[in-house]
Amino acid sequence: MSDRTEGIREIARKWLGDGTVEAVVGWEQGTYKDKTSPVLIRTPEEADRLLFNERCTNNLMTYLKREPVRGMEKVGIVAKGCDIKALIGLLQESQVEREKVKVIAVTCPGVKKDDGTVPVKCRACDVNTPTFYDEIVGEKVDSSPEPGARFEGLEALDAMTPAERFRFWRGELDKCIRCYACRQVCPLCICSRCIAEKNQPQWVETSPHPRGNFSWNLVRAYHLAGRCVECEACETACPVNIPLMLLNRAMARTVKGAFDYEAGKDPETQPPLRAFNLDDDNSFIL
Amino acid sequence: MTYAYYPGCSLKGTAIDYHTSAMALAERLGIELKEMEDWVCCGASPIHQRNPALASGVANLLLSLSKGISPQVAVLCAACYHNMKKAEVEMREDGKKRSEVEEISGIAFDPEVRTRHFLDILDKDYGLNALKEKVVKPLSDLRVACYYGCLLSRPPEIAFDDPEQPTIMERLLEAAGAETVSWSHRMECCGASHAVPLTHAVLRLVNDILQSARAAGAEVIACACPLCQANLDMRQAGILTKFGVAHNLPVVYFTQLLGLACGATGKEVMIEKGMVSAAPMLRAKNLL
Amino acid sequence: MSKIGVFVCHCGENISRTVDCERVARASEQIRGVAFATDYKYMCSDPGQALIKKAIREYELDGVVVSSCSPHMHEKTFRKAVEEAGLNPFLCEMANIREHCSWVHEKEETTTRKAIELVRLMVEKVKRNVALEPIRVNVTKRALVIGGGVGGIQAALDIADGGHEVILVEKDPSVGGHMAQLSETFPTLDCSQCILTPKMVDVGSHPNIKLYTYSEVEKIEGFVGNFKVTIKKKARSVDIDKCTGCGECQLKCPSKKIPSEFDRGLKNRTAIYIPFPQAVPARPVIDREHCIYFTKGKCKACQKVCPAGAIDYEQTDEYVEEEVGGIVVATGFDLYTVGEQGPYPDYRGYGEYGYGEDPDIIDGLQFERLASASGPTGGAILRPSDGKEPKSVVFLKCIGSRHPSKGIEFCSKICCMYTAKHTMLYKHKVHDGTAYVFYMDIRSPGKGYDEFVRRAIEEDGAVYLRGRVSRIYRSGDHLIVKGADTLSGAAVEIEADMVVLATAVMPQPGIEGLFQKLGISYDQYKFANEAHPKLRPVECATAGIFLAGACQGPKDIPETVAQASGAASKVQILFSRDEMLREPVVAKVNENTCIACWYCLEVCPFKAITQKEIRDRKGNLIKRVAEVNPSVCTGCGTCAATCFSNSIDLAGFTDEQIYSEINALMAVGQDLFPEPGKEEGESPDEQAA
Amino acid sequence: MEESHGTEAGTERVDQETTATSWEPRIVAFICNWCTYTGADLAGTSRMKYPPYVRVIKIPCTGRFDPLFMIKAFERGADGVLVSGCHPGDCHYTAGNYNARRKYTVFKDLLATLGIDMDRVRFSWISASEGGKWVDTIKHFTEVIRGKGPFREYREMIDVG
Repeated sequence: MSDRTEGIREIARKWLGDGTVEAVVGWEQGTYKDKTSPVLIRTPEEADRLLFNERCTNNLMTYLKREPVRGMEKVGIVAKGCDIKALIGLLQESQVEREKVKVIAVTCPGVKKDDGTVPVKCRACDVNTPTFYDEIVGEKVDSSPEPGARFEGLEALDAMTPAERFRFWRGELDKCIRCYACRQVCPLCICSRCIAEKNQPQWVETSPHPRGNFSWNLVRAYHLAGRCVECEACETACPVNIPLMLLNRAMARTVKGAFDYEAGKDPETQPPLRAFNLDDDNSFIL
Repeated sequence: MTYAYYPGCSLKGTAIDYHTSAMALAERLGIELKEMEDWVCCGASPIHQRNPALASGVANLLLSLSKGISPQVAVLCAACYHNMKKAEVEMREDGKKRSEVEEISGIAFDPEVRTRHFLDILDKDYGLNALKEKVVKPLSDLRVACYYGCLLSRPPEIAFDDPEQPTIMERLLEAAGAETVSWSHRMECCGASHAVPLTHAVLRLVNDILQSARAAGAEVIACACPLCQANLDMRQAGILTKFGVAHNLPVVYFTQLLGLACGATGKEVMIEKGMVSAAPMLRAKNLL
Repeated sequence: MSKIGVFVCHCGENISRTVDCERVARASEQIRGVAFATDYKYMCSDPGQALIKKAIREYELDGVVVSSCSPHMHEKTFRKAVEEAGLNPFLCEMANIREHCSWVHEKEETTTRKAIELVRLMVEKVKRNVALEPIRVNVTKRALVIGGGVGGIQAALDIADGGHEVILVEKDPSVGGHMAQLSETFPTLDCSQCILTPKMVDVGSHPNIKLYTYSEVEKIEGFVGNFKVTIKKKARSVDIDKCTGCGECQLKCPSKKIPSEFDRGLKNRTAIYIPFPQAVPARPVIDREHCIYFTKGKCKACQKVCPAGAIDYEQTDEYVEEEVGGIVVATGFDLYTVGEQGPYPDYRGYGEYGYGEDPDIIDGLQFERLASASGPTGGAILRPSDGKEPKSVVFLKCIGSRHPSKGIEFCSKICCMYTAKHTMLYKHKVHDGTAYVFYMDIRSPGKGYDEFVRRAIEEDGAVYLRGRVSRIYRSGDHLIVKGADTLSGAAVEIEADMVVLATAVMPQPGIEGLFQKLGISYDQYKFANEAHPKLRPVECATAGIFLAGACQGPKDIPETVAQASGAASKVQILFSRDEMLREPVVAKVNENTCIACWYCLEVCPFKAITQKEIRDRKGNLIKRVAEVNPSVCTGCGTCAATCFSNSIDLAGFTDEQIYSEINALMAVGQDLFPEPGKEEGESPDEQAA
Repeated sequence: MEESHGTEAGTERVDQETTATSWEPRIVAFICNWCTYTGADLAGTSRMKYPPYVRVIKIPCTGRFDPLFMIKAFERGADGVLVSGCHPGDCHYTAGNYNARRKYTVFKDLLATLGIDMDRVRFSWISASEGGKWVDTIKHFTEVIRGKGPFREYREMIDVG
């Protein structure tokens, strides 16, 4: 990992030095030993704060949609293969311009969650060695996605009756305190004014009442269908541990099955809700 | 490249040369054809006329034997391919049929499984360019009539090439350096299923086919079906008696020719087995 | 507080038979915001309308709900009445208590209650209606006709005769299309060129028609009444103003062995060529792919002999812009590929029939050229391989058509007729010959059509065999056609001297590119779609674009001509006004919250949404947002439903309106839950208690 | 317009006893103006009969259907929701229904994942000429909803607190 860190620093130093970018978004050592924090590096001297290790779990692409990064003319960003999927999503939806973002890709053998376990996204990873970048550091890591890992959480859900599922989700969603952390960390929640905050009319009730919670979480998952790149940031951020990725992955499975589409693969394709095929599945429409 | 290999009964009997040459060719190409265990006859051809569901049930059983080897099932015989592919496609597309077949065979259908003819494997998976690289003894100066018969590419639902105008065998043999001839009867039925009850009809059909191949200047017929080969090869004596025509045209499997091209010996591909031996002609061309 | 008027109609007894209309009116009075409610026997009658108008004035109503029949029936009537009373027509809505209530339910309590709810629902909607003004659009009274076949020619002439300018764009060097290639036409057997060429000449000389041949539509912008078209004039290498059409260049051109497109390869042409003698314009073009000068760098034979000095090797493609108000698409057809190499790579073709390999196996258009007096044989039926007269010709129908395993399910419609015609033409010229026809069905509806087919069979002795052909192969001097005669149940083998394949009628290869530029939809085969298969067969769903001929689906000449005249008439209706009024049910973008993800732009079926840049006074870009062109928008609302932040809304069906309707939905007395957080304690239950 | 979104119900006081004893299914139908609405009109002009529990909300095209509408309808106590428009290829706006179909595909799976009883959600294509199909659809859907009873699970959630 240390050679990756050095590689990142070197490129950041160079880019900041010659004015290629105004700043570089990356990870630095966190307050605790086992954690990293996002950091915005603006000078070559600061570049040594950057690092890469197995705790670089966060997807930094979410900063592209926020100030001050959003307003920058040129910005560098350090990204794992999985993070780049989010960038591809943002490119598809014209939220960033390719020329403005310089990507330092890192090959990644996998990261760990705060509790030391391996996240599903790593077990199912098919982009350990990124293919979309400006510079790449680290030696090539072959991908061997664990078959079935991506959707394994859905099996238990599938096995339930609808009533059981509804009860399960009531239990989970009733906990929601409507802090919107899931939305804030999501690199693809891009609306400047979220539907949850529109009140003319108020489609989604704002108080943390079960009915509003249900609508909110439903709308969130729906709006990410075919767009979610499964970075797991929402679930990680959720203070009440709602298994949000179950919903996101269920949508990913639907989109894959129905439209043979996977989010974050190809900037040239159309996200599924922005296109259609004449021969899309029609069997459920009576 | 490993495939679950289903030989079928002919390949272990009358068409042992097809089996042997295919294995020799596969070995030269680095393709592993791993024979499935405990396989049975596919039931061709009476079973699907008596009880189509049972025929599909047998196919489902056979496909299930690929478990643990590969979901890709390699088949050489045109009739086996037809039976198994048809059942496979039906089961994948028709839920009702699938449950019927699953019940009759007592085996859950695996939608991942794919029946593949060896021709298709060579063409699509292995590729003509890769094949070309393995050719050590090009079949130069050999004029081949590729014979598909009626079953290999039909019906369209299970075809791996244009069902009415396939070119897959031509492409493969040309990649091995042979010259293929354009001829009219490449898709005509050889009458195999009438071989016993209506021999005279078969003699006429086979005579037409051989006639057409020779008229086009072929020196050998290549085929991909045990029954076609047997019929075209063995009937030549009868034709001489009945029509007074001596065709003397060797009929071999495409695997035998490709095997030779890829460096297998005549013995390895059992080139001497045919009633009308191809050996003298091939020897004369320095291909043996 | 709104002042809504509710007007409940009895519709004679149509409504009042099952719905207590008086009670509906009484209940409506109780809905908050309703200032007046009444019922009347015939609301749509003059006294009924007068009642509405009077109430509007008297109670200063700011919204009207007419509770009667379907809006499809009388919405226009009541909106007009409301307008006459000084209210914006879009503040009037209808509650459909007839078709959706009184007529479909029994006389029961629930039926009256449903009627009340439907009124309530509309009251809630109308409260949120806003005054809308119709959209006015200027009309440029010039038309574009794309395609110079018989359809395009007819449309152009009709519009031009109507006094409007027409731009006619044809991709080939001459107008005429496929009809110019035909020998005789069914069912009258009159000579195709004889009836077409006068029209071609008219098109070339009409003062209102501007002809662009050897040209293609490159780009289309704008919308109905206001299209801007960019036309690419392909480099012809001949200055057609200088050229006199004398033809010297053709005679001297040394490159003579190029298969003629017009004669479908049965004859050769030179590299500089006039496609056929009657071409309009009768000016040559240099085929740069085959021209020796262009390929090898020297020759210039044509330049040397040209007395007018019209040869211009330096010519380049030229782009011109034209503004038009309406467009007729008449791009016609081509034939299904039968050989291996064809323009339709998605389709498998008929390799087994040997087309393209054996010269004596030809398609229908090739036979037309053989039979044509202006054709390569001067009208004698001679087979291409050796010029001998074929004594036995086999015609195969449904080649491609109605053959799903070859990729096509539709019927090509014209082949039954033209094959019958072919057998006649053949028999009229080769009296001792036999014409065999393999067919699936004989489809000959049309004036004089079935009689024509019967004549071919009964008088000219064409042998019709019902069945398909499996294979055609050569055996010496003959072609062996192996097929089935399903009526006798026999397998048949025919020794033929020539075989003619009636191949499917397909759209021009690659035509979808043009359709996409036009923003019109097409089916799986790339035939253009009409706005409505029954009632709007000439219009496209995109306003201002009309269809003529086989670009829409297989058609014969009279159908094409009729549709072309229909399209021309539609164009002239469009041009009859200086400006058009359009319903203001259009989408609008909230620029504050739009984040420029362009979902709306992609899903809009009419390309009505574009990107707009918002700049500050200094011209610095602040942001990009979506913008709806209200003249193009048709109000489907797909954009509004797709936008994640609901930053785009549809007038007449706004989020607020639909939200209010949903909110108002619950049955009277059943409304268990008031809108959360608001007006608690006001649920009807509690009110009732 | 300054109206609040509150329930401004008519005060027709008919149903004192309400719910428990006289529960009636509440079906909300979002239907397109050009095909299904006209098909329902045809059912009327043909005097066909169907149960009176469906409430139609007209939208110009199924393309206008935002899944939010469906959630809101359930939140307002609907027991079943129908969305119906023009058959593929028939859309008045050429492609609104194709876009809608993609939304349905995604949204229905999401609802199913969340445990919404999918018998309470129905999508159909009903053309302007299919008055009979409209009647059959409503009859059948009403029967299904009747069989299921009120959407208690959802209502319990709405009524919490």
